[in-house]
Amino acid sequence: MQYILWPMLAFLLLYIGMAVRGPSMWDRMLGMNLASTKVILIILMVASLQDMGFLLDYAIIYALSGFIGTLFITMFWGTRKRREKEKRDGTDQ
Amino acid sequence: MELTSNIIIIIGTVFMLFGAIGILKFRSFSLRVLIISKIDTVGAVTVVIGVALRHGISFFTLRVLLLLGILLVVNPMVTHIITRTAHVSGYNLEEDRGQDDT
Amino acid sequence: MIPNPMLYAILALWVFGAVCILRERRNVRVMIYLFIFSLLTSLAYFLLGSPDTAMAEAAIGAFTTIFFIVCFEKYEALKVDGPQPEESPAEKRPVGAWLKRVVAPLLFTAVIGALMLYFSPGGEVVDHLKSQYLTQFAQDVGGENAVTAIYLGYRVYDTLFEALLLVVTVLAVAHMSYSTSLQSTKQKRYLKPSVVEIAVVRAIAVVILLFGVYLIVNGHITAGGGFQGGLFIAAFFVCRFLIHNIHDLPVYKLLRLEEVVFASSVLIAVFVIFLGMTYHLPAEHLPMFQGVYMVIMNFMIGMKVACGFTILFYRYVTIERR
Amino acid sequence: MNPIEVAAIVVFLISFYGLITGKKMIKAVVYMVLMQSAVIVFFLSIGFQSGTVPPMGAYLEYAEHIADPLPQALMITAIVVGVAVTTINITMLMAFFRKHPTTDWDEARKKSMEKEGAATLPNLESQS
Repeated sequence: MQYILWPMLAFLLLYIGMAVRGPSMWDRMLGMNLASTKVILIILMVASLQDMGFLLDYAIIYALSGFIGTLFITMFWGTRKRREKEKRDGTDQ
Repeated sequence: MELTSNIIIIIGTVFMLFGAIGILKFRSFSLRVLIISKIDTVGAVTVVIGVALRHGISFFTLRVLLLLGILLVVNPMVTHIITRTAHVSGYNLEEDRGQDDT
Repeated sequence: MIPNPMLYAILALWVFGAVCILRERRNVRVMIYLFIFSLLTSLAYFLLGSPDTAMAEAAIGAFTTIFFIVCFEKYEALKVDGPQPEESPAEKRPVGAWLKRVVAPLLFTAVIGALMLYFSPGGEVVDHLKSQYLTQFAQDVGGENAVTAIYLGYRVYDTLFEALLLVVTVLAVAHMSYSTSLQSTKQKRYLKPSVVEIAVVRAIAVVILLFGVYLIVNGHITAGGGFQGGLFIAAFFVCRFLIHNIHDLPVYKLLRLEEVVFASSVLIAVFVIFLGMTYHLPAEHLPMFQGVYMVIMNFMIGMKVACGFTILFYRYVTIERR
Repeated sequence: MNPIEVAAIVVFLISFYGLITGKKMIKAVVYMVLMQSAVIVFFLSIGFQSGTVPPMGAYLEYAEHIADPLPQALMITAIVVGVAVTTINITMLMAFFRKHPTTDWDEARKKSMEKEGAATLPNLESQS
């Protein structure tokens, strides 16, 4: 069953390519999130193939820290864009 | 049980393949988000369920189920947050032609 | 068993991420590439057979990205509000400048690379120390995790000095940075989180806190330990900041707490390891004592790292960001 | 020679090249993070063989290849030291931005030279 790792790797490559190429910043963030999901599945498959339960702690950590990082990048970029928009519209107090 | 779990994992991979085709086909952010938010979550959850079936009732399965819960909550949540922030901060989702906003 | 070509493919992706960072000019994209790069680095550590290091890197990658983002955001805000740098007219560069800027560093780098590749060890590794650690750590230090046994038992000096370094860093950031006012003011919030986001992040924050405690308590048996658990407890406060927009955390009380925890961890290590308390115990009580020692040390280190990173995060986000 | 070591050395050299030719200050800190990751991968790849298992749990009895625990314990320390260095660098950068809003090394050098010159020249004249 270890051949299932190769399509995961192909998807990882695709989504990292999306994060590098995607035209807007939101595409990049989406690609980042998808790539981290694929990495979680790779870790899951490796842990399952080796039958080591403690490696799954690492998968959970990966999911949670990816969530926090994505949240913060989104907040930062959205805040900046929103501020620019309010300056443009003249509604900024 | 081994065969069933393998088949379920392969089905999940096929789901994710559909998502990848959608990503390659569409260029605009709104269409991509529409496709990938469902298909990718479904694919990931299917693969995780397949792995959980593979190990029967054990601590491994318990951890896999915890991971399943986290994926099930976090993955659509991130998509929601990204799309909502894009909308609120002025990215034009209706006339989206894949513009670069940096 | 992970196949070797897979590891090589992921390392190739890793190198590609570094090339992307090198070639990118806009800072925002560099932040995203850096986050992806740190996730791939973490995966590479994991595939090289060290989940402890990979856990620490995965949690620290998020924190590093947050710090870089705050720095970049502040620069952007200053550039908008402050004096604009005058545009210098594009002058024609002579050929010598190009030679000096590109060719000479390239040659220098190539020479260093050739030297490194020539002198890189390779071949058979003599591993007497490895086999001794792997066979002896269960009796000497206890636990089931050899990595935790090494950094809490054999090499506790390193851990203590590293903890001291972190304390000094937090003190430096809290006292020596440019913005001297300690009181943070509430800023205008341009983006308000939605109801779903608040509910989900609140639930995830509890999961993060519980998971951090689990990593600390179970650190000597499975992968994990003080650093990783401490980072996750700090991530709990990050989540609280994101949903409640807290600005008045008592940072200086946390700083006192961190100093006290650091001092007590040094005391415990001195009493147990350096004074050789384990030699005076009867043999049947030894495993329980070792377990208690490792849990307490992991807990101390975890508390210290959690306090330190919470202080760093709040300092950056609420005070430095103005 | 190990391909993993080669990859680590390549990343180290890429970031080294960026560090000596790059013009932006934030990028310099990023390159230092990259160099640190490369060094850690280099250390972890010591004695790596295919099918290596982590050095923990009940697998120590019968596993064939076990990873070396000593570099891992040292590298956990190195990661925390690295993040401390990054933090101090970012703090210094932010203090610098407050004084001179620029990210360019050349421009920063020029501006600080101007300020120092303005501060030191009258003193020199009064001494002579």
